[in-house]
Amino acid sequence: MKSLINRLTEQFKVSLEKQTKSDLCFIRVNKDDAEQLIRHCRDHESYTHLSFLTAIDRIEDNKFTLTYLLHNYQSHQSLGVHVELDRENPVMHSLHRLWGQMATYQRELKEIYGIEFPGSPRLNDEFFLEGWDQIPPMRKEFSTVEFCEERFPIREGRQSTDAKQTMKVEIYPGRGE
Amino acid sequence: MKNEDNTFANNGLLPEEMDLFCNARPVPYEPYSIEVVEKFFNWMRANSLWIMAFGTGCGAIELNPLMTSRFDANRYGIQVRPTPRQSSVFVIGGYSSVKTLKRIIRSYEQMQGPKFVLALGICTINGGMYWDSYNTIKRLDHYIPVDVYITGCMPRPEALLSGFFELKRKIKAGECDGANRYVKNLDWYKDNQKRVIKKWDMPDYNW
Amino acid sequence: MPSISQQPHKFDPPLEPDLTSGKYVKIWHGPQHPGITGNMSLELTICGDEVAHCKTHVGYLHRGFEKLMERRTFIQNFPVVCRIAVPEPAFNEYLYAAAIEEIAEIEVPELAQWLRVLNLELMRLASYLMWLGGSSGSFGMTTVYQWTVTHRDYILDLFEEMTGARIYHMYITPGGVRAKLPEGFKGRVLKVMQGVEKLLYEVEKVVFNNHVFKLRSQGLGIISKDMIDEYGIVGPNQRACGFERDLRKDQPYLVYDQLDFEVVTETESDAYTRAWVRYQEMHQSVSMIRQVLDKMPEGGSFHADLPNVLHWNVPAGETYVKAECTRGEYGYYMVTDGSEYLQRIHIRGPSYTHAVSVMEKLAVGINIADVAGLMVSLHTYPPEIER
Amino acid sequence: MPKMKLKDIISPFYVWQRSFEKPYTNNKPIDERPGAPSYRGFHVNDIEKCVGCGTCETICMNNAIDMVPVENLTAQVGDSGLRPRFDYGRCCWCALCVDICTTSSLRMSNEYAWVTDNPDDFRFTPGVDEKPWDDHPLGYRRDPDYSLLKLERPAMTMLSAEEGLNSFDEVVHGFTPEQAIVEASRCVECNICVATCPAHMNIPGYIKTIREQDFEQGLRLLYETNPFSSTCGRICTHRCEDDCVISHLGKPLAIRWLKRYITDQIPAEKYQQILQHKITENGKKVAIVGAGPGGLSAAYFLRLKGYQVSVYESAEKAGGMLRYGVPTYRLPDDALDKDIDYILSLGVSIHYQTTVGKEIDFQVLYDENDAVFFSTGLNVPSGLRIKGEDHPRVLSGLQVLCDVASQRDPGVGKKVAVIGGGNVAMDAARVCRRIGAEVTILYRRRIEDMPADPEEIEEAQAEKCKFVTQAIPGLIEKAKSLKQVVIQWGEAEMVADDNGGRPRPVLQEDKMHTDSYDCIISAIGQAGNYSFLPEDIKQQLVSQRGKFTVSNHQQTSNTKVFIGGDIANKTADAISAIADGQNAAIGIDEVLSLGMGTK
Repeated sequence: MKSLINRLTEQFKVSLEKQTKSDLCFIRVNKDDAEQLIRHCRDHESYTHLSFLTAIDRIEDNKFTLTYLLHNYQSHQSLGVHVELDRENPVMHSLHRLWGQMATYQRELKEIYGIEFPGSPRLNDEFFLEGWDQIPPMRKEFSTVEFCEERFPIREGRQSTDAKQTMKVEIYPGRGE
Repeated sequence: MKNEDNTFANNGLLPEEMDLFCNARPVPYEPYSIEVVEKFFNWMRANSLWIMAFGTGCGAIELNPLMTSRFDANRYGIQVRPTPRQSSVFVIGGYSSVKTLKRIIRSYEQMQGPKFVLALGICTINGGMYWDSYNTIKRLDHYIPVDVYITGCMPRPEALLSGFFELKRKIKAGECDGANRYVKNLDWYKDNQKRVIKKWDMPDYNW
Repeated sequence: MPSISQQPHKFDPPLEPDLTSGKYVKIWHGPQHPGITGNMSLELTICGDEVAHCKTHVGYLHRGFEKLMERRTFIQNFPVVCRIAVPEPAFNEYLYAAAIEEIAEIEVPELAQWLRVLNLELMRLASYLMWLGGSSGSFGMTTVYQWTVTHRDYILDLFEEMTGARIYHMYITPGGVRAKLPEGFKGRVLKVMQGVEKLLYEVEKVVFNNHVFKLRSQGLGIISKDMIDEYGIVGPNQRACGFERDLRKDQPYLVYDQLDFEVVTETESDAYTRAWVRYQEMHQSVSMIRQVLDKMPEGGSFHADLPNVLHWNVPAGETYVKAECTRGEYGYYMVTDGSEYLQRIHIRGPSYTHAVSVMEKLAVGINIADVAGLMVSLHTYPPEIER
Repeated sequence: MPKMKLKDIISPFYVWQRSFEKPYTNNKPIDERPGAPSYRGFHVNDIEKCVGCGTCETICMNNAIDMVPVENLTAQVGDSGLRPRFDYGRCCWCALCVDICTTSSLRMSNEYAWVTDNPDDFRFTPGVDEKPWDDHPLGYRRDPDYSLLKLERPAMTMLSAEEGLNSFDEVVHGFTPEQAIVEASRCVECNICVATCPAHMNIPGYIKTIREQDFEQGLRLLYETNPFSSTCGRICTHRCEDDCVISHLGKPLAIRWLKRYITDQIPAEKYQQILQHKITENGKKVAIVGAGPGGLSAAYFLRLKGYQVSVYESAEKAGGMLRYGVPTYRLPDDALDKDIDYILSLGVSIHYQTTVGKEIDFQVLYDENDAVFFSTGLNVPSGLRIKGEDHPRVLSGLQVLCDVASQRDPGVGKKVAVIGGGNVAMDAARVCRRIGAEVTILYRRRIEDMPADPEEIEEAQAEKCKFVTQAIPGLIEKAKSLKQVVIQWGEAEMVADDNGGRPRPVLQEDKMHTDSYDCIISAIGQAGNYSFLPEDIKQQLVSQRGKFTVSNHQQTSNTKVFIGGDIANKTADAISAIADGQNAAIGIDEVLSLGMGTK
């Protein structure tokens, strides 16, 4: 994989992030170079298979990281391409003309993270959700528990007792602070 | 949601769709006045439980063994029908997402009476595994009436069969009034349904 | 970059037919439809009985696993993952465990690796039997469905004994497996395998030699060689197209490198061939299960030492692990940040592409009666699409 | 279109042969197939074994378990009295609760069918609410080779017995950072130990700070309840560890060493800055007699509440029994000084070498202060009550320890007999070993009956103290040399007690031995000295079996007088004295600031 990274660094502004195992490594590229790089990997480096596209919400850095995972069937190696997006205004170029399934992934990310891919087909169609009226659910600031408490009633009659408090009251009332 | 003459407003429909759906309210089922006849009807109902083929959740996977040769539910008068119009039992296979709940409600309302609901698995009772999921409902009885619950995750075909036997017992005893409960408390059910289904683009009651 | 020519790009969605022309009818195939695999739906626009346009709708089973897993500890996630793909939970369990083991650098004892392979191969066989039933059913042979589901049930009995549950085994835990094999288990596996082989022999006669089946499935839903990589098609669907790609062979995990098997390939790439590839792989699974029982070590530890799972901080890391499930490459992409919770997990199910973009493309032009058959021949599980 | 072949038409009929086979259908499907032997079905709980630790509740990702009070079951030390209640609208049969159950009381039956029309029925407390599957013998149990809990402690580095014998250096080295984290992560945070600890320290809380490497917060938590954390981290009798839920299946958490680990991470000079105790004077005065753990603990807590505190100590230094009774290889002076210095730095005034009753009168203290607390400890050795015990070569264990602690020569000679089986006896024996004597320990009962800490006994054995058990001293005589003494002792037989008490030793008259030693150290117990108390106050104090009877907050029937420590509690250890000091402070504060009596 070293030689691949070397070849890529010659042509593109990429940085190696980490190589987790011999057949998988992750590189980082800025969002304007991503399409060219990925196209290059697909057409000239035999990374012909797109395993998936997904996003990571790095709320502490105020960033979304997109991961394109490409696979080379000849060398059996995988290449993860990280692209960082601004969390406030996440927009990425649509790569739906590189792979047939890319549009679906982009549609999913639009729905669950709110990332825009201008030009991607059927981007604004509902995918998993229907009638969703909250912030995109996979964003870290969306609390699924709080949402459930507010929206979906649960069965009454559940109550748990705190052991520490019970023991304090029953075993050593008044002792200690 | 109601018009002045107590019919449904069907606000969720487009104007051109209005004519396609009935807006009358359903009426509860009145048992036959002669007790013996009603009992005979119940006996017949109990012995022809036709399940609607709608695998709403993971519970559907255990319906396959139940309906095939090993557990052979057909001998108890249980069989699967492809359409709501022919079915009398709706088996809710576990969790239902908001999107599926909408289809469940439509299918349930399309079923002809007498109709019964069998809730499978923990998710229908109190949310189960998905108690904190943003896309599944937690207690089914808020949205459609349930006649028999079967707990477990996943309930085995045998547990399902026990559920069907319990359902039969209840039907024969004339205790299965889920459908009537739905009709009588329709406004309450509709309120609950509309609280979670934000995209209500269907008739208020799907005849 | 907008293309200069007016010709739509091959990956752009086809134009929707004009419904007002009166030539087309739009019908919904599912979610409440006996011919659909699981809970999903196809929005078909048909002209006569030919499909002119197809849109897939998923999300009926969306539970937000990836979100739920971010707020559960590492051990609490292990019972959750098996629910992601209902008919085939074991692969989820394995991949989740494998991803953690890789990031936390946990060494899995040898016995556990063999038990995992046994579990996975039994799972593959059970899942294929289920598919075989569904497949024959959607081509009108519901009797075969009765047989295969019953035989699958015998495998579920084995699971029940081995793992304590029929469907959701929760057997493969991070670090190993949960229990040893019970006494006399191997004999019972062999007996079930015998039954399965006999069944497969009959299925060949009844299904694959059946003229009706041939008539309906040959030439149905042909996937061209180009489409394989363009659409990310994996598993038997790509092997039926002549690609010798199987993760068990190419990037062996667990102890697959110690098992003797050949990658099954065919070239026709239609519904019949895809079924035939799967059929052969069922034989292969039976043979592998026999090999595992043969070569498995008798004793030893079946579980690695974990830290206290209540306060388990898996070190920061990022990995993608994958395994060959019945439908192809199943993968878990895991990102951890050193805390007690996951930063992100993404589950890559093969059905994601098969049931959405591939289905939308292949359905166009076929007879509406064959839609169910096509769908089954792609072998899709909706719960793993929407998670 | 494929060409139709005859074979393709005929071959499906092949399966007709199956019509002669036995059908696959189960005739009575519900009864025919019980769950597999290890099937995970509904829960069964042995409520006798269960201690209500709630670990099952913690690990359940479905929030299916509530801990609820149960009829006929009350909380007691080591058992919260709560039992898990399962919500079968939540439980997914994953059995993580069974795998993590700290007592192995929880298991699953192989029953799986539960059908009802009332969804509120699906909640039950196994073992309490009767269910049809309660007696099912089969079902999932945790494999004995598989545990989610960590049952073993990391090995603690210690001085070897040989190295220990050559110095008074601390035997136990304390955890390394890695060991501490491993050990801290074994905690399941059940809070059961909090009730056991006399001072009710927030044990899971400070253990958590070790996992999170936040020692400053750890120190703050320790000082909420115990100003002697560095000391207790070394010599505490750690009764919390006896009730640690992990001890049901494995080794309890080394709570004591973890406490020590926190204090070891923070140098004394940082205490002030981390703890940031702000004192608002309230102008009231309290006198404290005795600067042992009880007295200083009271001083600390009173000082935090703004009282002006004066401590009167007869010895040269503060610390009491901790300094003069515990050898430095168990508790080095600097560890003790770290605690004491911090307490004194809060503005506690202390009067050394001031014996109440001699240098200053108790009545003066009583009159000049708003309240008096005393915890003077048990410092008068009990006699052997045998003939010849006043021989000059019969020394008291306390005296020997005190001499060694004050760096005086105790003059024990080369061959020593220690009589007794308590911690004082062990300490005296090990101290004598360190100054080069051969030591024989004579004890009336068996080793397992010894009241000393098991670790102390083990270490004494490792340091080659000779144990002679079931030995009853009979007579002490003069030896030929003035520097020697002769003891006659007899072997004893253990006789079961008819009343159900512990077996007692009975002397066998025919098996008598006579040995000669350079000295005999008597260490069979101590009593208190109350001569400093004025007669009228003494009259007001109630005592039972040599211990004062006090209220929950250490108050006596004289509302101004509070008593704590060994002379007031049954357990007579440092942590109890510290707890007494804390409670006395609460009691005094209640009386003085709120003007109310205490319970």
